[in-house]
Amino acid sequence: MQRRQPGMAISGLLRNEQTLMSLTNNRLVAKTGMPKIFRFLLANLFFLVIGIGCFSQAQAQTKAASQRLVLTGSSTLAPLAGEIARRFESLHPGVRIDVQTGGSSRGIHDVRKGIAAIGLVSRALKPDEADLQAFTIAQDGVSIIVHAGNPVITLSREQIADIYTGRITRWNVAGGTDARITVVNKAEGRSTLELFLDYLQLKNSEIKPHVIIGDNAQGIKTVIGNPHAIGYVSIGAAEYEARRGAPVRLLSLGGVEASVENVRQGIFPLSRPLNLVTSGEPQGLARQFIEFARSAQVHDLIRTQYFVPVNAD
Amino acid sequence: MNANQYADKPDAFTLGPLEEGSACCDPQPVIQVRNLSLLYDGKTALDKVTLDIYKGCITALIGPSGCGKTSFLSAINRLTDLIPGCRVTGEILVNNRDIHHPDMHVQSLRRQVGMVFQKPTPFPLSIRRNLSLPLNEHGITNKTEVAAIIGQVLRDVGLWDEVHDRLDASALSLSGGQQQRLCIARALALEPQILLMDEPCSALDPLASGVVEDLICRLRGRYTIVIVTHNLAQARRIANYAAFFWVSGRAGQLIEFGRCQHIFESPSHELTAAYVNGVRG
Amino acid sequence: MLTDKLLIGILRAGAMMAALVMLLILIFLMHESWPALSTLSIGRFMTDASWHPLEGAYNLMPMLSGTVLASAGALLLAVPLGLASALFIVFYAPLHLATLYKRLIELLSGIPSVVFGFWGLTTLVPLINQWNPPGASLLAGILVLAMMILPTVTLTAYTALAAVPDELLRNAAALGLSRWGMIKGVALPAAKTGIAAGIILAVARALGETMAVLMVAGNVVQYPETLFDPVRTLAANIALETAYAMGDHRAVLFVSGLLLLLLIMVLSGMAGLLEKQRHA
Amino acid sequence: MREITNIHTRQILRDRVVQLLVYAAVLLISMVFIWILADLVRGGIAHLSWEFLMESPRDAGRTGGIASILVSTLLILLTALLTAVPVAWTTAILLVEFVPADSPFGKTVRFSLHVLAGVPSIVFGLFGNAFFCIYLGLGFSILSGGLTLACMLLPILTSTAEAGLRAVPHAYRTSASALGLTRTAALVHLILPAAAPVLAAGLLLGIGRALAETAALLFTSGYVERMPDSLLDSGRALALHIFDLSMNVPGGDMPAYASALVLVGLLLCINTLAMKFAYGLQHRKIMT
Repeated sequence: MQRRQPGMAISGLLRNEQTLMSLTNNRLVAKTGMPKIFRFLLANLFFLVIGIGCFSQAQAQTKAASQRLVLTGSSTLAPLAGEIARRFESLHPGVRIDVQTGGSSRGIHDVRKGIAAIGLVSRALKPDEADLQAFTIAQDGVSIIVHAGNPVITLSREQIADIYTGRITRWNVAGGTDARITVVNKAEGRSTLELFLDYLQLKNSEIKPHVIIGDNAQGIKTVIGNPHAIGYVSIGAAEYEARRGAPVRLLSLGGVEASVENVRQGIFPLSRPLNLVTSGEPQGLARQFIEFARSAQVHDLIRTQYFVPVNAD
Repeated sequence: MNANQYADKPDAFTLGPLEEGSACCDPQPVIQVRNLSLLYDGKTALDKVTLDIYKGCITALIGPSGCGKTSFLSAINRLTDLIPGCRVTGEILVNNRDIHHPDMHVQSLRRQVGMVFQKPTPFPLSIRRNLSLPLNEHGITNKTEVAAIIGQVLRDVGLWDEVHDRLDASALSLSGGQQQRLCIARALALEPQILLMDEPCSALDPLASGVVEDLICRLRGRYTIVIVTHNLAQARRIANYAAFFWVSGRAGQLIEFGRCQHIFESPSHELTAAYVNGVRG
Repeated sequence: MLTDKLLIGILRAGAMMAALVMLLILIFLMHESWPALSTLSIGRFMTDASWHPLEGAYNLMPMLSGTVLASAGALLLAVPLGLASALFIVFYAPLHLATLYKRLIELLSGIPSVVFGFWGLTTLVPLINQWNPPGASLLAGILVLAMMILPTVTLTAYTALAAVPDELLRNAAALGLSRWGMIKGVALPAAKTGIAAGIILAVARALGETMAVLMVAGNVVQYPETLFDPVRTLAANIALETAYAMGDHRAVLFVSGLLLLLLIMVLSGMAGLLEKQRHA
Repeated sequence: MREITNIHTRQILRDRVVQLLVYAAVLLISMVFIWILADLVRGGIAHLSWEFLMESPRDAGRTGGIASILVSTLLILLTALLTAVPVAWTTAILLVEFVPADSPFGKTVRFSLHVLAGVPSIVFGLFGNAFFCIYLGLGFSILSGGLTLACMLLPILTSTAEAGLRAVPHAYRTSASALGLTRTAALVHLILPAAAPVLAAGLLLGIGRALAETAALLFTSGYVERMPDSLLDSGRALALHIFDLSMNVPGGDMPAYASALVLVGLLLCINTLAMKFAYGLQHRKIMT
């Protein structure tokens, strides 16, 4: 009597006794022999990787000790700074501009310590940072955003303050559908939060948030994912996503339409400068770079990042 | 420790104190093997073995290593299921029931047919847990009942005096001979009807091996024992029947089977004679 | 014998390096948090009204509870599922399916926490939001964390179970134990230490996770009453605020780093005790 | 032969229930993860192309490829492994072979590794920045990123290596020393090859963890997306690139998904290679 069962297809959900455990083969050391060519391939890969290491080492030595500039600071400013640095490098061969991130306070910390030549700070300097010099290269507005499906068109300053402090908890009070408002706030220390608090004359401890976010893109994604959410992010990011069809809408502020254009004309109440910061008077390469960053040659870059170029002198 | 009756198992063998069993006079076959062959990934390890194992007797399987003795043993309690790529053909009846029958429950088969391996392998648990785990799994969970069986079975294998004060110590702390007796005790605790032993004494020193051998003799009559051994003297001493296997053309075959005296004194097959007298193999 | 002496020398150096790294991190954390530890009294981290660093309120306890709850929840989910996967690979699956599934799990151990966070934020949070706003919550944090530590639990449990010698399992089968009887009675106890080490690694990873939790857990500093309340863990807090923290605020963030380290030390100490007590 | 008693039916039932639970768990896990992988593919496949792998990123990563980022990632991974693996494996060998299980030295090392496994990646980043970038003066560079990652990988690599070495039957060691083999010879020819698959599995877990790291590299290997010239140049890791695209650059979702797909593909190749290598090594050295 032939005992062996046909191959156990997994479709038969319950395994029968016959291939009960296939003990030894499950912990099978895959007995697949190593075909000759494979071992050859593997050896090659190994040498290739080693090769890259030495090649990049050797290349470093041969190049002249190129001039190097390190910028660290705000993550919002980093992509723009990176693009400006790329263009600057293409215009000045042999120069290396390294843009690092870590937040505005890291920029200030590194500039003071001399680790970085220029700091990227996405806000105006505070009084206790008077020892540093700030050069504004762009403006960025901050706008309130809601889900596109939310019927609310505009909100007064008082209404926003009431929503954020929890005095208004449902949308119907502000002309929307009868649903609980999800308040999205920024993490402590962020420049957009400080700007927002100044505008609403509030202290952060008064705000009753339901969700706290870090960067702008996270704020936008939270609002997109929650039809009853309200948050505030940089206009550039919000406008970019809205234009690409994301279900997010920018609310006008005090009657002024939230758009990059209005920020450029300076009529939008809520905007912040994006500064390059140095300790003392910048010299040499740092000075060259700052002048380049404030010149009209980079305005197109600034616009592609949806920031507002400062009509610099 | 008198024999304790188990209410829900009417026809169970009561363990009872072990005394010298009566030699089996009227041979009743308890295992009938009909042209059993065993293939590992297509290579035949055992070729058309037909054999009867008689109730209450000790049957020794002798022959050179690699002639399929162990495979034959593991076919009886279907341990071959665990070996991938192993095919079993032919019929094995235990108590006149085909062990490959679909509604034969493997666990109860293996409870009826206990097995002891060559290398003593106690579980990495305490001595008590080693014995209580199989009992719990087979439904005997009452504390006192389990304790009684453990005491009884440890006395049977002569281990009680050495371990009764450290039942909760790790079983791995025992010596080789003690571990093997623990494994035998573990199998006996389930009151099997048949006990398969795969060279139980080969990994032990002569002293421990002697103790195990005495134990096997005392089990005669109470249990049907099938023992694989290289030790012809041992086979001659303790076995009632002997089966001689030989490798021919890379497959193990049963050459001759008969009463122990017949096989050793007047084998009918010249291969058996040569092997038994230590000329070949 | 010279090679052995040499070998032991090298090995000792290697082991010293491992211990050295932890010491360095401890010193770094102490150094950075010293300004806060020296000026603020320890009690303030427990008793302050809330967590508003710019206004001088430095209560870390809600975040500690957030961390513990999120990690405990993730563990409750990941350990059973992880063990089930390991058992599936070693005992229940035919060979090709086992290797396939193991490859899937190895793949998932490599997915960056950012992708889990990103996926959580865009698919998981809206789903939970429909069920019970605001969506970004302790539950989302637990689910994402569980998905992240599951591969660690599975793969270490697999290695431990695969190391159980064949004879043990054959002996168990010969005693007529059913498959689950054999796994529960013999395989799991034999592989216990390996599985425990895997779980400790998973707990440590869950406590230390920053990016993914930052994106899905809502980051509101409060003691969560229900699963749907947003919560902030210590690690997420550090990631969220170091970018813009100055002075005392930055020092207190490092104090929370120290607190997390302390928590992990206590946990692995307890695990060590548990281990010794079971062996005794 | 007893008929199947009620105990056995309960046993069969229990077995079936457990088997169902295991299958359900595995199905659930596979479905969730297939869902994630499907999302990745749906989001990124359109953006994936040969140029995407060959060119350097442009416009903050929104367009162009990730060639330079791939090179930085591989270099960071290489430096991390070249430093972490020797240290971790030597520690594991010491803990298993030479140090009695309950020795204080062994316990402190194991304890410190467990604590190290719990340190948040952001703290590792800040520590790496303070120690490797500033104190050792390596600055924002692939080297400091690799070294920081090495510190993060130590716990995983050591504990899996330790488990692998413990799984090697003790008989190998006793018989090797019985034959007068030195411990080193026994290790090289017998024990390490026997543990090779588990060591490789541990390595894979470590590589997976290293490739998945973002916060730690933000402050150490840096943000620069240019092709690194040397190990002392700053280079952006792939996971960090995905983080920046998804969280910081508006409109960066598509390239983020595509980069995640490339990362998963990279991991798949490394997995198969490492396992083949481990089994190959084992076959050459010993026959299991």
